[in-house]
Amino acid sequence: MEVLGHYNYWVFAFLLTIGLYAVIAKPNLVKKLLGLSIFQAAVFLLYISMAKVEGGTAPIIQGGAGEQVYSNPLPHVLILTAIVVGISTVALGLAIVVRIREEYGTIEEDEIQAQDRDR
Amino acid sequence: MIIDAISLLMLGAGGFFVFMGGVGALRLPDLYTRMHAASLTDSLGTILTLGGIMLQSGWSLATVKLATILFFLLMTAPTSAYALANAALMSQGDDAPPAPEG
Amino acid sequence: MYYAAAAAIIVTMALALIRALLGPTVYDRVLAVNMFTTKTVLLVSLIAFLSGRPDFLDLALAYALINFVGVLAVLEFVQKKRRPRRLP
Amino acid sequence: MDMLFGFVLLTLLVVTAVAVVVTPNLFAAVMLMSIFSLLMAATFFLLDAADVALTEAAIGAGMSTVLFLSALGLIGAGERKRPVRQWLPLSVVGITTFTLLYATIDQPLLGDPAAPVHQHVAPWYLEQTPLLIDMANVVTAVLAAFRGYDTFGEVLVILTAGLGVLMVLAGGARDRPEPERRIGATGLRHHLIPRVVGQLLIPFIVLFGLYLQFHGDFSPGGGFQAGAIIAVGIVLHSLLEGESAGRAIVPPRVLVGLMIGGALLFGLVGVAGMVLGGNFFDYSVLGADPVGSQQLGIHLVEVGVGITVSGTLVAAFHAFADREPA
Repeated sequence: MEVLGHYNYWVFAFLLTIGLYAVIAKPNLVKKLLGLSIFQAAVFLLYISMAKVEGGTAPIIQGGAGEQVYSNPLPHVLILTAIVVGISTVALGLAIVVRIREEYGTIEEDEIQAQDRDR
Repeated sequence: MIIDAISLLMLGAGGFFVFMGGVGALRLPDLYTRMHAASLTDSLGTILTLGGIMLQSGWSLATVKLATILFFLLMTAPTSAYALANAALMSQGDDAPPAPEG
Repeated sequence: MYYAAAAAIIVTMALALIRALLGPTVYDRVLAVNMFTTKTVLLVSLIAFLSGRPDFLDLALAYALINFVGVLAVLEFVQKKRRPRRLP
Repeated sequence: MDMLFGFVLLTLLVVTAVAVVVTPNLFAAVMLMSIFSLLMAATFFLLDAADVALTEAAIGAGMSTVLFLSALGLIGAGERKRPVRQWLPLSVVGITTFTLLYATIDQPLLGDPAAPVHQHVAPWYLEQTPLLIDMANVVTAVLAAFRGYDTFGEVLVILTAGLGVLMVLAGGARDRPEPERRIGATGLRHHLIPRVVGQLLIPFIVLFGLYLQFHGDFSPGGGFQAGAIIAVGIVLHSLLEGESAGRAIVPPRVLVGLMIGGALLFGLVGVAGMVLGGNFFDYSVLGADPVGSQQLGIHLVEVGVGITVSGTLVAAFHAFADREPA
């Protein structure tokens, strides 16, 4: 178990770079947005993993037992809001992609740049 | 005591059916047979698993919530199976199997 | 037995994921998503019960209530693609 | 045993993420993304973050799939394959992975109670919430009261993004026919089973949203989750009955009003605290009893959050669904 104590962080690292790869290497704009979502999810995972306390439970205080250990509520708050912000920013990104598709007829980055050069 | 035994049996059977559904969805030859395997075992596995937990938790708020979850799942799972089968049928001709994506 | 059931559910999740990866049609993937949702509901119910905090069943309830909206959106998407753009 | 389940789920998470990036079909990638979201929610649940898992469920189960699909309906689902020079991005990604993995060596182990994160403000929140606010769900208390500034900022970001979607998609409209004249306005009306089940479930979905909204101080829940769930209920109605029927129950003007009104309610509760002699977002001065006023303030603020979130998500959905493919 000692060895696997960092497993969450390893997964964080891999997810982050998978998302990063999609953002920098994929020419398709929707793919880039999906990559951005994965990138974001990696950060969420990092925060929530840090909040975990061994033997603890979710930070909803139960009456009576004073000895109960709770996980850290602060990262939960930050990530909870970030998830909803994430979907609304993704919606904004999709809206921009839709408009790009309407004006350029494509959502592949290199074709858009080629069209821009021709103008 | 008897209730414990029954609930454990239900949980075991539920796990078994869930697993069989997974195997069916993986190994059957085309979409519609896979859908058949998945949705049938889903219903039975869900009933057995949630029923097992319900028996264990006795008369409490948890049981009511579990019953609600079971009810909604039994409503929505066939609906989504219907929608999926319709979408698959509609995207192709009437009897041709759906073509691979491209 | 709880852990056996939970393990069976997780293995089934892995099988569904393999189906989602293999395809071959997009509808196979939607089917896999469907299976995955049911399995998540079962897994969350089991773990909520095992950890002794049954008030967390709300998560399973949320999935049970709204999982089919995504599949309905798929149906609508397919239907929209097939239909002519506008009435004459 | 829970640890072991967690490891398996995390491994599946990485596999799914790779598949999302590799799949050439965007529709398939969106489907894989919803599996990704399910795995994420289950992982959060195992890591004792019930509120966060509920938020991920409320967003990921319905709203994000619906938004992506309605955008793909306008864009098309194919991704063109072409040979791209891969060595530069791959080497960047490789170096980043290596650096991040190297950085994890110094991280405290998962669940270590002596980790630096758990030393600073978190114990104070856990100790003081029962005394100052008397609320069982510490996450809700921290969200709305102790860190009200942050949350207000986030709500404004959501509002701005929602208004941005409306503005971006308002421009460039081609000759748009009246909604009744479009075939697209019928929705799933001739599919009997989804229609009956869906119409039966919409009241329950909205009721569940209201439960999360107003029970958020005792159990996981709050404005963000409730807003997302109620938005799913309204979107389901538009999916079933067609866009024009969906717009009829909550007209777009009303939606914009709700989005702005919710954020305004949040801000005004903060200002009210200032007018009554406290600090910005100090709710304890709202009434005679400080603890009771804190709870009142939190509930008002959460209502504002819920209204803004559901208004934004529904408005974004309508903005996509109402558009004709180019």
